[in-house]
Amino acid sequence: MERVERRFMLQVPSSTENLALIREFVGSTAQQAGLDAREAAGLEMAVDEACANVIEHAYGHDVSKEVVVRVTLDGETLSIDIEDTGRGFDPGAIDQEELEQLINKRKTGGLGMRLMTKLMDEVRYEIEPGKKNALHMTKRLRKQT
Amino acid sequence: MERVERRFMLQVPSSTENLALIREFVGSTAQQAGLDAREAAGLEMAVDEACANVIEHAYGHDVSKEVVVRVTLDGETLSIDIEDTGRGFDPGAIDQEELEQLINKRKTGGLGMRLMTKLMDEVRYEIEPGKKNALHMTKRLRKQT
Amino acid sequence: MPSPFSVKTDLEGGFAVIRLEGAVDAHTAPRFEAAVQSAIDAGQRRIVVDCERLTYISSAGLGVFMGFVEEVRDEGGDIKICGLNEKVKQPFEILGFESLYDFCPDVEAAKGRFGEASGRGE
Amino acid sequence: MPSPFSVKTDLEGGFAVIRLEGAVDAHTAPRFEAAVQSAIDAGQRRIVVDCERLTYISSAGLGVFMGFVEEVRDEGGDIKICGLNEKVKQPFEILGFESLYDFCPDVEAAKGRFGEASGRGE
Ligand SMILES: Nc1ncnc2c1ncn2[C@@H]1O[C@H](COP(=O)(O)OP(=O)(O)O)[C@@H](O)[C@H]1O
Ligand SMILES: Nc1ncnc2c1ncn2[C@@H]1O[C@H](COP(=O)(O)OP(=O)(O)O)[C@@H](O)[C@H]1O
Repeated sequence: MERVERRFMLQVPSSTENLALIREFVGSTAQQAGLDAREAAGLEMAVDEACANVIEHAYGHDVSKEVVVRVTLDGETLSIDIEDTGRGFDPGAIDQEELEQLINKRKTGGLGMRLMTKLMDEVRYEIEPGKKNALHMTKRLRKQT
Repeated sequence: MERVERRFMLQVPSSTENLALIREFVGSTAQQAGLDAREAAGLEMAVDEACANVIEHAYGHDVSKEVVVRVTLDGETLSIDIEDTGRGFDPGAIDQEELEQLINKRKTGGLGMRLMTKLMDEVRYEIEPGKKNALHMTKRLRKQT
Repeated sequence: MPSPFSVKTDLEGGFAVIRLEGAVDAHTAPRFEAAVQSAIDAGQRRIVVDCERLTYISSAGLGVFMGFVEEVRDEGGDIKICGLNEKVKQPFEILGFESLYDFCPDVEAAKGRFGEASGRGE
Repeated sequence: MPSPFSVKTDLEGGFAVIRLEGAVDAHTAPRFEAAVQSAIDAGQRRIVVDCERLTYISSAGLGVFMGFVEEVRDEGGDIKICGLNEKVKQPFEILGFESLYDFCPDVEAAKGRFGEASGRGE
């Protein structure tokens, strides 16, 4: 352990109005972690998608609920933890149709989790319906030598 | 109670590197509260000064400590709460010399608390050394009719 | 503070040019969607979405492109995307939009592409 | 992201012009302080701090103006402040800097004010 682990947390009311603040928060930690502009943009997007899901699907736009985003930096990894206490879901059962199919069906959604998976190195859900649903995502940092 | 109270919290490692993020966080809540640009800038500054004091004086730049800023919005007030568990101090005993005297003595500090008091409607410390030192500041919001 | 979101539609000859500015996320996407819906309701089928001043787009914004394009193409029109800068290209690339949509450097180029083909390059 | 901080010193004739950009807070103030200290160490006494591109200044930055000005004035020079925009004027006003420092619209005006008087308008 050469350096202290740095922990950041942001808690905001569950409203899409706060997504911009969430992205700024995550972007600031990305900068401290030494990510480049493209990686930072990707990280902001992955967290935006995850939080939009919590706001819309877990809490159904109930502003009295709160969204909590934790970022942990050690020398090697940037980790994101987002928990909700909503109804939960089965991430494995969400079907991942091709974009062309989604367009044919005139769907306007269904791309969020795909973006998260493509943008992050690891995306893992732990669903305990009625208790808590935890999303853990990580991004590896390049060695700063 | 016509509207839900909105609560925001930011927690970051105790380093001046995070002051920019703290200002963005507070600025974003100021915008949601309907403050104008000058009021929002003043609020950001008051919180920056308070957090810089925690980082420097309460925690002596120990990055393993954490700074926590809470913002609460109800329809009438924006409240700020900042707590530290540092050594504490006696706010009443801090002397408030004139700027001219400070300059004569070639002082480079001593303006932070003064700014906080001038920028906010209320600034109140509750010091319990060794336990916790709490700073509570409020800004009245204009009625949105 | 990030630049505030705005969306504005200009009718230019036979084209509806929808200009996005700032960030399209789950909060602002409904306003983008409403703009596209209005253009279609007004009978417009040659739609250009100008992204030159777009700073961010999440899946909620991409969904707007997905939801309307079939309807417009079925009636001989298209939704063309122009002015995307490097900063916001990433999600379009990652999700494969580039093989399904017509991307153009700017509004004029986009207008010129209508009528050339059905829109999908077919 | 806020604009990154930078400080740059130009020696222009008999003047040291220190140009601030971005936010001066407790994190970046030491770099501003070092720039003023270097100018003084190099024998400069006619110092202009150009704040045209300054977006924010907290008490840590104001402290730099406080700590050096007496020393410079004692030797017949001054630290003049120029280019302050509305956005960053607030703390200077609130704390009464305007009666103790010479504020000028721009660098040229600031240079012109040296030699006119001792600097404090005495
Ligand atoms: N935190 C969550 N709580 C409950 N359901 C979720 C959550 N996250 C995702 N889901 C479910 O997974 C589905 C797919 O999510 P996503 O790929 O982001 O697309 P979209 O949100 O556009 O539907 C959602 O429609 C929702 O049913
Ligand atoms: N949170 C705190 N913990 C301990 N001491 C503090 C705290 N806040 C302020 N102080 C004390 O009050 C003094 C005055 O603070 P301030 O007016 O902000 O000026 P400065 O920080 O430039 O000295 C500080 O020097 C410090 O001794």
